[in-house]
Amino acid sequence: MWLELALISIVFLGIVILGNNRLGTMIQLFALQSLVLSATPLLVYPGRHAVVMAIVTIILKVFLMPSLLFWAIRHVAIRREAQPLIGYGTTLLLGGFLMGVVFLISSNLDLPVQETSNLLVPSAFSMVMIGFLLLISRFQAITQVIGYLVMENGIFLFALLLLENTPLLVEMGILLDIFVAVLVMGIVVNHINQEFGSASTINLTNLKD
Amino acid sequence: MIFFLYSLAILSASSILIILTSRFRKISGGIFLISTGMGCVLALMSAVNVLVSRTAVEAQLNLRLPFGEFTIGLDPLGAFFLLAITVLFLLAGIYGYGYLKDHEQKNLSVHYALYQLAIISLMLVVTAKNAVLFLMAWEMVTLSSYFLIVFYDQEKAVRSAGYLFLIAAHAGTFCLWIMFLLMASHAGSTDFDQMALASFPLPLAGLVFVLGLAGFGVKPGFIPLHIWLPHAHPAAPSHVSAVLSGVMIKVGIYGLMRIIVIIKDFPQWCAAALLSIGMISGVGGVLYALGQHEIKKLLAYHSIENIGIITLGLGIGLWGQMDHNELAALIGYTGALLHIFNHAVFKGLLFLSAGSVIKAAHTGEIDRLGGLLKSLPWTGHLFLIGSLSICGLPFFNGFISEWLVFRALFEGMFHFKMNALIFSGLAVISLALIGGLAAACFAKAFGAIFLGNSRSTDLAHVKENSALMLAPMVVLAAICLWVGLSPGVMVSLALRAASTIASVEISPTMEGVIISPLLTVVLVLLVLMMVIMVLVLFKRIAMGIFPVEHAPTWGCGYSAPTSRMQYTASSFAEPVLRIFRNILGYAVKGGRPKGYFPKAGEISSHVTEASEVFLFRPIFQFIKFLTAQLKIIQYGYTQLYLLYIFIFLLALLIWKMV
Amino acid sequence: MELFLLLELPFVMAVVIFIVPQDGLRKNFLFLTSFLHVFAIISLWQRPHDLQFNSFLGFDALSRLILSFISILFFVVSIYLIGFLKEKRKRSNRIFIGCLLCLLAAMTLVTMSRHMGLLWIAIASTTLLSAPLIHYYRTAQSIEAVWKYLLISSLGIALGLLGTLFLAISAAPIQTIFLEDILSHADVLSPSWLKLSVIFLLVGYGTKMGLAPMHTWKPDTYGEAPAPVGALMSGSLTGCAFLAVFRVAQICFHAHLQEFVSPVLILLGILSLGAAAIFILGQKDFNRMLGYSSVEHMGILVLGLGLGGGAIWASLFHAVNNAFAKGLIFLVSGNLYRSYRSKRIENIQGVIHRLPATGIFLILGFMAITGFPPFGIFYSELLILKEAITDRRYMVAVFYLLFLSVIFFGYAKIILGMALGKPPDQARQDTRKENFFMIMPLVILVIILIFTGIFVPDSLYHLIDDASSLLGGR
Amino acid sequence: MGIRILLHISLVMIFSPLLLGIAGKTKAFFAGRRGPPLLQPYYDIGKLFRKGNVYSPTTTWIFQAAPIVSMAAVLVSSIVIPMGSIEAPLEFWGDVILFTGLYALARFFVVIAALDTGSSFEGMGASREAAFSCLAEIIVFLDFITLALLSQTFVLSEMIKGNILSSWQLFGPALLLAGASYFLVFLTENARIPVDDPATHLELTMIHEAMVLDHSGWDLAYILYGSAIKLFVLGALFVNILIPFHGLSVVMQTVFFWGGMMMLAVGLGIVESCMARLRLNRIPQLLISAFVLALVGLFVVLIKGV
Repeated sequence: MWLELALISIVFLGIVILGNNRLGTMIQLFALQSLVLSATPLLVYPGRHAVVMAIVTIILKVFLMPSLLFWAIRHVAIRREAQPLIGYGTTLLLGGFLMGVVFLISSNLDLPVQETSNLLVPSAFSMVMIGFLLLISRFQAITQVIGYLVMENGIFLFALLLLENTPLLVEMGILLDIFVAVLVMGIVVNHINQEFGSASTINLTNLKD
Repeated sequence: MIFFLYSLAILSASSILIILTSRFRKISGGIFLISTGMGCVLALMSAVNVLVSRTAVEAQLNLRLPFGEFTIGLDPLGAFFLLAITVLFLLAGIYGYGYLKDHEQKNLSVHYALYQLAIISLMLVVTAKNAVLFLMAWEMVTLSSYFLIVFYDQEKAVRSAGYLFLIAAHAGTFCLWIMFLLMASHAGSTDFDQMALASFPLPLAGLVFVLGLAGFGVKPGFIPLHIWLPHAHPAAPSHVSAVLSGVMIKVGIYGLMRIIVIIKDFPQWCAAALLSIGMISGVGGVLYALGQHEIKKLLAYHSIENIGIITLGLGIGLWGQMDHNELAALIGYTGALLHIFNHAVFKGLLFLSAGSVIKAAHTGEIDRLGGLLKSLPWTGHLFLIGSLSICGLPFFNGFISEWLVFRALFEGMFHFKMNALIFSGLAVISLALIGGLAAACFAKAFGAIFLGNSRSTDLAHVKENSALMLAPMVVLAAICLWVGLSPGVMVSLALRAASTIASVEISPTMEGVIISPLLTVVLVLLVLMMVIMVLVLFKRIAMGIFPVEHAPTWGCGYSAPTSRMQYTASSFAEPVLRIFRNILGYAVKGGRPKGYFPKAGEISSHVTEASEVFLFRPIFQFIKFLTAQLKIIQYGYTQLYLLYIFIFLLALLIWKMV
Repeated sequence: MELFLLLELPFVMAVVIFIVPQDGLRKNFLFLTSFLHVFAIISLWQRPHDLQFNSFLGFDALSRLILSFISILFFVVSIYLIGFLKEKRKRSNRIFIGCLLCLLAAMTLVTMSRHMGLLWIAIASTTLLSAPLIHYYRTAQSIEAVWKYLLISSLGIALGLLGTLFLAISAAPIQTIFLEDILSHADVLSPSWLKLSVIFLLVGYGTKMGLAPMHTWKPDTYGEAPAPVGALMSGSLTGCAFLAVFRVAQICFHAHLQEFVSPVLILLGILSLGAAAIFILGQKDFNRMLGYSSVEHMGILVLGLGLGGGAIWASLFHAVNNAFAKGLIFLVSGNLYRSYRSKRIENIQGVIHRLPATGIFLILGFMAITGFPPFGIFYSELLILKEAITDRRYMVAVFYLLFLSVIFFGYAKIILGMALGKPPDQARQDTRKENFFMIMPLVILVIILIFTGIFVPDSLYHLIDDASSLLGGR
Repeated sequence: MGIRILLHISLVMIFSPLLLGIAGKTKAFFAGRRGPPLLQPYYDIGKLFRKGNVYSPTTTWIFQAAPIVSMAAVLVSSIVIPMGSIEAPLEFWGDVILFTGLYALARFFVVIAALDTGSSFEGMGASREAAFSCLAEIIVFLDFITLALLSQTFVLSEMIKGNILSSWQLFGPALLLAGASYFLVFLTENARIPVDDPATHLELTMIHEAMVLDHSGWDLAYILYGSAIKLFVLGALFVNILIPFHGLSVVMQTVFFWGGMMMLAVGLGIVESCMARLRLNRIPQLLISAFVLALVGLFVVLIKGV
């Protein structure tokens, strides 16, 4: 029962991020979502393995990554997404529509693994869709990074399904890679900011044929 | 075969040596001359003894390649082509050395090395016994001749001509890829001998033939595919265009013959297709040539015309082979092969003499030349011999090969069924028309360049070229005369090569039937020479007795005739072009000056190149337009790119999962 | 001992590089490490093909083949770098060479990993390590290129991760995703999850490889990256991505999903050829054209995999030749940029007359990438066509040849347009004579290309045979 | 065999100017005047042989060689044609091709000689001659194809002697059409009235005369003699085709042959006196109509079945 609640709250936070346009609040919302996310392995398979996983995800996703993102946008003047590529209303509608489609598809996917809760696969898929929508619909570089991270959270939810058999080393490796990815993206956002004076990707479009 | 391998080794070694010694021009030039000479002579010897002894020889190249081992082999067909290749490359090489000697800073050693690379790749093409080695050599021929064409790469026209040649040849090669792979997949191996053993069903043979025509048709220049020829020849230096149109374009015909050797029987329409292509290319080539007023462009179109004649011989030979009429097949193929050798010789001679005219008078425009026979006697007379032989007039080699093609066509007329009769009848008429028009065109060319008065004043200081350039031309002219007056030798060699194509044994009686009429022709020519001697004798005596005076040409009483009033090339060709104007799109621009105080009037006539203007230019523009439109895919927005990936993922999921 | 040389040494040297103060010394360290790396590979060639270090790392024929041409190319590029980095730059090249070494280690890890998860991690790290390399010139465009590269590749990596997880789900009965176990128990995996994972893996690693719809980052990245980095990325990085796709195809082959995956691979191949044809014809920028040429050659590789049979042998042969050909033409573009100071085609003219050595190698590079005989790509393209025709896939063959000819028109127009003609004699003609280090790697590459073209050594021949038998090829 | 060639050539040399005389006589008879004597051409040629030569400085040896080559070629081309009862000294497969080749050689040299003088009028004649002769050559070949199909051989004398009589009964119309088209070509080749006017010397209208404008003395003599021989040889071919006398006795054959030649000359005179010269751009239409006649003749042979 607790697991369904956690999954629903993760999806709810995802939608809130989608509707938000302030960079600062989006990062905090992401931190909150990762906190709930790191709790879920304890609910599904309580055990030593899950505890280690939870601690590592908390350190990485709740503290390190948001602080890095805040460091990256310390000089950014405009903190608000003035005019996104697609309006906020439409992105939310699109998000809702995509989640509907995902729920439909995942219902007829046959799941060989013993089913913890039938909500897990649809919520993970919808998190990926929301992350993808964020990536596509926004101009601010930081919003795109957050979109990428939300998608990673969705994928992480999938990893839970097979928690016990992937060796710890691989899990750690995946988390480490995501962290380094965000690190590099942060540095590049910094460079964009120095070069163009604003972290928006509008002026990143003159390389074309 | 050993000589052939030695010549290959010498040529490849010397091409590398020439590049290494590129700094000292004298030495690299010397190496070039010696090595080309030795290489060609050795290859010539190996070709001749294969032709004489009628036995095919083979050798193994130890190249370690995914397609297994590579064998090259000299059979009479390949040897006959080797004959033409070595003779022309040797003589054009010597001429080229003389032609480029006083060229300014240009680094000649690279050019010489490429020249030898062209020889090697051509030799490999005619001796390759494996489809992949054939394709390899074929591509090397294209590449080396491309770099030979763009020798004067400062001008933009030369570069675009080279580019047009490269893409046309390469597009042709792709058709060859499909053709050879179809044959290989059917016969199970890429070796020509294995392919020859397999029996090909008629529809597959038809498809292979069509692909062969498209693939092999680009280099010889069958009418719709010929657009690169008139651009490439004026752009290339003369000895390169001599080699190009003398031998390089014949490699396509060799390819067709090799296909006929491998796949014995073809559907009926293939020979009809060959004959119609021959007719269209022949007549079209000579008509376009009449409309050209630049020497090398004119000669380029004449190459297309002669390729048309060769294809007529090939077509009637193929028809004879399919109707199991050995005589027609043999004579047809012999006529085609002999015309290949003759064309290599007299076209080489014409291009080399055109080159020395351009070198002496610094322009190729016929309408600005005139009266060069007095200042360039050697070049003039050699050009005359070349023109006489290309028009197929009796004393020279063109007549012999056209005579053979005529005979094959008439054999076809007597023995075949109705549709063969119509096609060979049409072919006879078009061959006669080609002969007439070629005579008109070369009378125009020779008359306008060498006879009458010089149309532009600066021809005063034109002087004859060095002996190094004239010697090869004299040798070529001698070959023309030798084949013309004693055809027995060359016709029997060509007959041996033809017997490999028709894969039928030649009995001495059959050889006699083919060659004896030619000997009577030579007899008639001897009688003609005697009558000429008698008449000249009488004239000589009369000149002694009666007075001889000199007076200006009778201008029908016009008081101030100037040299620009002479008949120029364009005016000479005007009556013929007016008869065929709607085929050629012949248009005259400018004309009589208008108004009371007319400005300077000017008149120009030109022939529109149909297949280039209406067929290939539109296709190329359309491809360019299409790609330009589709370039907006890369519009610069990262979000757009991510959307592409997402949509593609969705499409895959729907296609594969649902 | 080799394991240390292959994997740990580059990391150690990367750390050492960060400490060493002078730039000059760093270059020599780079050269030394790459030399040792090549030495280790060659010493491994004598050993039997299937060498297992531990459960995670091991060699099979395919990984040995790809690792060898990666390290040889890296070694040649390191020679080039000695000349390239000689010019004074205000920022030290500490990060640049450090990332290069880590990249080498990451690529080695990709080829040696026997665990699909480890394979994903290694590929993700190669992406992240190559990002700073693109950012060498510090211009506005290079930032944009890096940003696009990062975003698109990380999306691809994320999809790859999703695919790996689906694979793990489908391998739930055997509880492990070690390559050996998956291949041996292939029929026990659940088919629908396996299909889903294959699609996600193909799209993910396809993005990394730069196949058609996901190729949009390639022209920008190769357009802005410095030449040696371009050579490395187009030669060896794409080799790793190709290895990953090959592994996916291997899994499908063992799970008898051949009819499922080959149409997808063929579609990807033809789409890439089509995209390359559209953009190469009439291209204005030389390096962007090289980016599209890399898309084209990746398309040919994947098309070869899709067709199966002899075409697998051809695509492996093509991978080897393509790596060296790409390396050659990229290093040539580096020389051109140094002398002409521009990437636009209209202000690069008469290369043969102004830089004779580079001009000749430009022509040889042109011959290599378009597939003229002495070089290997001619045979691989021919073999792939042969396979397409014997399988009666005439439409595929026709499209394949149509796009190849349009691409050839584009190449000929651009490269031969640059090679010939009169060189533009601007006033500031700093035609620094081409120094030795910039020409030496080109000579080595051409010699290697000739060897992999005509005189194919037997060991390479048998290695490719074993590698293609992994997928049931010849 | 040498003596028969010599006899043949001398026969042609002797009788050819006679035809011109007869044609001149008939034209005069039609115009109601006495006209020049029958042997007038002989006197002209004799007069020219006694005259000196005038050469323009722009000309080269080609100008002097052309008359000689053209006369010799036309003369030698006669040895393949049977003259009534006299057999053709030489007969071999494809002698027709040599026949047309020799004419082409003659024409080529005359054309370049015209261009050699450098005068625009000679160039005009040369270009017209080159244009119309291309068309004429095709028609000759078409007629030979018809003849060859009828006689199933390509040796000229067998084509003519063979079963010309029987083929006349069966393929009368085809041979008639071939003969008509051949007659039109005969007029073009010999520059007779409808195509060209041998009498006038107005350069602008002429084709053949314009080319030989600058020749004088011996050259002009050779040219006149050559054109007379050409008329005789082509006429002999025409008569052999038209009159099927090859089966009768030797006396009858000679009578028919020489009578035929006389009738041909008279016919020529009649045509010249009742027709005027065609405009220049009408001549191609004339030749094309001759081509169509020959083609129809060929179709008749094809349909009737060879």
